[in-house]
Amino acid sequence: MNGSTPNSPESVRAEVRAWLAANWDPEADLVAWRNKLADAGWGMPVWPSDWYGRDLPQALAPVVDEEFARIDAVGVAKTGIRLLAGWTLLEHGSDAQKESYLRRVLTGEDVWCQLFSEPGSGSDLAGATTRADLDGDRWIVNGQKVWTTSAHHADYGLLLARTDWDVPKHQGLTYFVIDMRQPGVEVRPLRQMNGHASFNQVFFTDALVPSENLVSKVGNGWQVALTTLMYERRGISGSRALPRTDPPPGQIYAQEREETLTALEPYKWYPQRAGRVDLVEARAGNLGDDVDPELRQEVAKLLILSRTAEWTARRARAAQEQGRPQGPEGSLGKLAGSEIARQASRVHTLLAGADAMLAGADGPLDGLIAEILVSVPATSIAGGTDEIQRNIIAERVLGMPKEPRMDTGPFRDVKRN
Amino acid sequence: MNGSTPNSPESVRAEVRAWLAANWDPEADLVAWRNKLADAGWGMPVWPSDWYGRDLPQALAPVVDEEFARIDAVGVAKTGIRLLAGWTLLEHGSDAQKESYLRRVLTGEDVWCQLFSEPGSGSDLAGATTRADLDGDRWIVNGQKVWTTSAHHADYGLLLARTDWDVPKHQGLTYFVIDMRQPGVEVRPLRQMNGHASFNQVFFTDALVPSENLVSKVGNGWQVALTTLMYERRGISGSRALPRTDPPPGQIYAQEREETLTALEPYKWYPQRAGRVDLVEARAGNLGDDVDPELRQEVAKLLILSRTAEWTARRARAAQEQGRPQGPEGSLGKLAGSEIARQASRVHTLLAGADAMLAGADGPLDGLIAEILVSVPATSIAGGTDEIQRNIIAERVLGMPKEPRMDTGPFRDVKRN
Amino acid sequence: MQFAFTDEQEQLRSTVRRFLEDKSPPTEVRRLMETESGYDTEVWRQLSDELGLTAVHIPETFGGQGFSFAELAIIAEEMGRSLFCGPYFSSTVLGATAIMETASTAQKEELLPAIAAGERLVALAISEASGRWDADGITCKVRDGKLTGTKRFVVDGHIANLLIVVAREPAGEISFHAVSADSPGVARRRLEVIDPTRKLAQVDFDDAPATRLDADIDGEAALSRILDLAAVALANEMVGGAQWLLESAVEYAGLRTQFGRAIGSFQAIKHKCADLLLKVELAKSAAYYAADAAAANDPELPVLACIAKSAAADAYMRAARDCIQIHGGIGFTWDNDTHLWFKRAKSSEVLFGTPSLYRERMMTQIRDERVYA
Amino acid sequence: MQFAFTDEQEQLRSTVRRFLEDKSPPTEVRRLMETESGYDTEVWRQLSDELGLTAVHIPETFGGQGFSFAELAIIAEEMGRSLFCGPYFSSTVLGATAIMETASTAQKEELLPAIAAGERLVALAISEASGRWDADGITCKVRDGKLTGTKRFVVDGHIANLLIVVAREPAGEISFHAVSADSPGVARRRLEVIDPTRKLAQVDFDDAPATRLDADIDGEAALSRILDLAAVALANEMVGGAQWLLESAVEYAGLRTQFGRAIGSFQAIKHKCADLLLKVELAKSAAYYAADAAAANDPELPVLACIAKSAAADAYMRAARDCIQIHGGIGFTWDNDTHLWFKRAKSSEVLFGTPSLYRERMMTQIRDERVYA
Repeated sequence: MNGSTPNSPESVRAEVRAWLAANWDPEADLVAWRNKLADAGWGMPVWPSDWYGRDLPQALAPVVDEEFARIDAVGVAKTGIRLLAGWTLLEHGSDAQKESYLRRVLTGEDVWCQLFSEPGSGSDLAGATTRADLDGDRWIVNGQKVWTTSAHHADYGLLLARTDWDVPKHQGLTYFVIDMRQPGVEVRPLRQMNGHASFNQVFFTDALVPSENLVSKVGNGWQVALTTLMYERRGISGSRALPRTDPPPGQIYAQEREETLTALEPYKWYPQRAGRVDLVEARAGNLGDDVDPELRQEVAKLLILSRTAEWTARRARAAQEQGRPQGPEGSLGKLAGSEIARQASRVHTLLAGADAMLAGADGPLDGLIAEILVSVPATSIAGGTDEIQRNIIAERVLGMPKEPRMDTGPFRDVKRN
Repeated sequence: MNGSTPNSPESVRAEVRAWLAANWDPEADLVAWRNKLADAGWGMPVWPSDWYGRDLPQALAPVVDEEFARIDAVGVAKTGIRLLAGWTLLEHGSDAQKESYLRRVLTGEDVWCQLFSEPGSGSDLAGATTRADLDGDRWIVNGQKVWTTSAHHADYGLLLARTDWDVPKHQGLTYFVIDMRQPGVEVRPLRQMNGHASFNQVFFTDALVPSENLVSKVGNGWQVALTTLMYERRGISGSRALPRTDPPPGQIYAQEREETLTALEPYKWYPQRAGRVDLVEARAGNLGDDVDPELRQEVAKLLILSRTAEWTARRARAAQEQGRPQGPEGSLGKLAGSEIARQASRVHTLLAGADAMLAGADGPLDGLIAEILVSVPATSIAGGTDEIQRNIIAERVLGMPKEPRMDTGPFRDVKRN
Repeated sequence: MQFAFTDEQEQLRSTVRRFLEDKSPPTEVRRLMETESGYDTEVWRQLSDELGLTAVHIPETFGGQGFSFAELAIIAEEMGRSLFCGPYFSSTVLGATAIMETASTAQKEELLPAIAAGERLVALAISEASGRWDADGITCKVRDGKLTGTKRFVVDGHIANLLIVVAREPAGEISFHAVSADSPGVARRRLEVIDPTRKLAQVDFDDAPATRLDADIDGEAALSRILDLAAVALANEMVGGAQWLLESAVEYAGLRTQFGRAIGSFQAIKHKCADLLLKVELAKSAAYYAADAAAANDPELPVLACIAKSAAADAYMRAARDCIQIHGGIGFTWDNDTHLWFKRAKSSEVLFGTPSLYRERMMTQIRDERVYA
Repeated sequence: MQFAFTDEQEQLRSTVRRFLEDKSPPTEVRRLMETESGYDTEVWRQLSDELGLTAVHIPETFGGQGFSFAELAIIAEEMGRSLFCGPYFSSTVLGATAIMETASTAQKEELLPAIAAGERLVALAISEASGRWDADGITCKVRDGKLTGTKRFVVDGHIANLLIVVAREPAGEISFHAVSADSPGVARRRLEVIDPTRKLAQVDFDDAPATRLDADIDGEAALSRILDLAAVALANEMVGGAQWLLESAVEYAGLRTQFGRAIGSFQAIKHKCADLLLKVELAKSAAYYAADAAAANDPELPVLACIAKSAAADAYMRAARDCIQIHGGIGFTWDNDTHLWFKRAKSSEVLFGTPSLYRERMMTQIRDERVYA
């Protein structure tokens, strides 16, 4: 039946509704249910019908989502970066790799992590120096990765490593799936200035990758990584999904909630990092003239920033939905987010006054304000610094000329840390 | 007697005082008096005794200034860029050039202009493309200069022109004194957005420079220009000197006043360009809560900027006077001035409210506020853009690494407008 | 709320842009800004007769086209982009809107058709010597159909045929009046302005005959709503101008070479443009959203108008400043076009109130909402 | 007014810097910030006994060295630079200064020598639950030598031997009191803070025995002057920290390579550092000038204190933000030292009042000057 249905919104809706009516069971086991979703293709309906999907066009995906949401049906696993792994392998992996990994990506049985950033290559991801050297039918990996989320409980990693030092840097990288549960892989938590440890450092000492785990081909790693990054920018990564509040009764909801809570544990501070404009919104109607003289203006500036950024994001989505070419609005969200976080931090400071010195149980909102104040600096760095974003916006959106490059020769000769 | 006196402050003071007592006459003719100053060396006492000076060390110059000021004695001509010409020729000119020009620089009989900037080379002065080609014993000049002050009544110009296109750009420039009163030189006023025309464009069409007017040697023009620019940065250029208010009676004061007024005519808007913080100071004690809600904070920010910039300049001078190495404070004045001008513009706008739309006789302060609002954008550009200042501060004061250069090859091959 | 323009709206935009690119290039702006009237009557005729732009948001029953405020905002944006010199903002945006908000049906029937046809020019007179735009600033007095007082900052007041004047009744309430510009007791004087592409006048009324616009409305509430609508239209005009400046800066940065490189390849310039794009896009979102709210009679309009006006004013001034800075010395010359937009930006920044006043007003309204909601 | 430090002052600075580089490197700061007391008693002894820093601005008649507030400010700047952990700011700067401003000669003779010797630690208790620092915020009551109320934000209040407490007399005026920390009726609790290198305490007084400091002064004026002096010392401390951050950012930008270049060669980084240098230098000028005014008993001190505190707070926060940003991800880690200074910057920004409150205060004082001058 896959692929044979005429794809109208109505027919898709009828079909998924009928299937859910026949199959959905809130008391099902989570993994068993997701295996069922994978078999039927309703978990990732836009994936190919050969690989757990239904070849559905992207435009019809919302219909399926709506039907799931309507009856609170649970979907495939979305936390962490597992769906980035799924999409990347779908596009670049061998059939054997798809066979090995995709199903358990969807069921959530395997945890994945992304091994791109290094201490010496942050903004400049393609400058990675973790090396993979071929030794018979396996690769031997040495080096260090950083900013790795979930590495401490990951089963597999998406590894970008250098396999050729004599070609320009983008050409000498290769992409692998690495088994994280082996002696050559050591994971250490990395503590941040706000006290949380959401990330890890990963050290490779003669870690092994069998040849069949090479994704795409030798030297093509940067192209594969770009696919992963593109899906990451599209927000496929589920690290910010929130656990359901008030889940309905049923075993599957309990299991899902536990999964989400575990996955989100390190990210509890992410909303604080963004500045928690909601807390300001809640007090905005209530600020008299007895407060800090700059406060009303600064609150107004924050609300204006935050609302106009939201409307700008909606303009981008609306244009996309209408099939119009995406305007510049889409690329601007991250930069706007940095400004919002900074301005929110400023406002929270003015609002708290002397209390801004206090943290934990003594601090305003039980330490939440303090956590905001020491977390916002991450917003303009994580996921690409503001400086990199401005380069991207200027060059790709405004079409401005690129800077002269100093790293186009053989990587061996490029100046690096 | 020149050079033979032991240089103590007391002896210098006694000497200049005695000389002035014997020679100063408020009814003297201005040029005659200045010729007397040149002969005695008291007009530029730090110049060599061979050339109208007295070999006085710089540290003792204030003593002479004080004695002149004490009795309101008139000094040598300082308006315009003539003293930049004087210093530059003193350091790099031939004896014949010094003989020809220096005396009339001091008497003010000749007007000079500086011909460095071009439409295609603003921030990048060394990228000049005005050409000088040797033809027997004379040079033929073709090209265009811009931002030339006083060109419309100048007798001579300090010209930077390209004489070699096959060497790197800094090496192919030569420095000339050019006679501005010749058919090949056309001067056109350049009107600014504020309506004033303080600058000129100068067009050269087969203009002629005799060989003896070459300063230093062929290809050494950039070095000579750096001398001129160094003195310009030190504030030797007198374009901002104000005419005496309430000059004492005496023919010489009347003559001097006329000279100053003529020289300053195009620069009447320069104080407005800087933001006129004085106008805000005068109202700062008088701003109640009935005004624009942001105004008091913005005024405070302006006054803080302006006062701390003034103190910073004084710190730099004090360090210099103590013979300590100059700290970073000295290089920061221009950048601070841009911020002050911008903030002042903001404050004037808030203060004026709807009246900020009005100009001329209808505008606040008889149009002065409007002139400020449309003049401040020049502050962050003229004399080196903020961007260039930040490069200089970062590289020379903070010692940060330079950008890779794209213009080091033969000038012929350098990309340019 | 709509977050995308309809195909019809996009088409309207294209039509207006083509017309203005043809009729209002910078050379024409420079020519007209030096004239006394400030506009070209033939272009005005085409704009009214052929394109029907003067009729756009006036209901069909009163000779208009019956489109919404959203279409008006699109036209304002395009006029801001091209710095169009003509009485569109004064007569169509301010004048017609004020009449639509305050006149009786009979009065609308009498006044609007000629305005919709572009034959009658109206100017709206609110602010006085105090420079305030709110009801508390109104001191002009009206009694027995006679109006006395002085209005300032009247956009195109020197060429309008009809003046809509906000005045205070003997009992203290605010009311709106139609005064023919050639009435006895009306004296008009063009003011010297910073932005010669938008003329302002002072109008003195000395017992001038005035007809009260007599829709059954609260005068203060009507003034407030008219100012909200004016702010929204101006915000859309401003983002059009800001966009022109951004494009101009980016284009110049790509062409201008210094140190052997296009200056747009230097991060100092590149990042300034990226930041500016962000500011302009956020301001556009605010302007569009507010225009849609105006069209939909959304009760949130007062807050949205404040957001739109302050965001647009800040973005426009930033764009003007950055565009001059990126042009360097050339950007400060009279012959370069940047200063025309700079002066419009500066003038628009304070028209109807400074950005900080609008932010303060926004905060007051948020409070009122909470208190009374 | 002096615009350059004397040779003696430069020598003092070198001595203090060398001492702190040796005794208070980041490793020590990290160790001490995790301790309950927050300081190293042996280093404190050396600082007091060998360098005499605890005595610097206390008059010789009271066991001090008799230097001026300018020297105190130099020490504060150096301590800010190294993020020195110890009760210097609380006891020497705040405590001793408060006693010098409010105690009788006999009381000074009794209290100051041990403070000058570093043997007695004093803490100054002003602010309460409201977080205000002015006289209007004082609600602690004193009657018949008994003090009741709660003080918050008491710097090092958990380790001080003596508390100087600002309280309100039955008749309503403000007065200063010495309360021994181990008196009955005194309960102290260390507060959880954002900046672990500067500990704060809450102190509850329940009929605690208090000795009024009885110099013949106006309590409110004294509080105002003490807060001015505190703000000036803190401003100097802050510019020391800002300078450290600037140097750290510049150094890292020169070492860190990305895209085949030191990141400091990119204009985005380079210009950020140049702007930061400007901000820090302006703030230094304000801090130095104000310290000199404090030393000289200049009547302009209240205005200068406002300028110094707000300029230093803004520069410090900017430096902290920029230093993290230039370090990138590494700058957000616990192991990188930047956050230690960031947290001090954030805490100092609001201690005694936010920058905007200080700017407002400055404007009020400028007005007062005009009105009464």
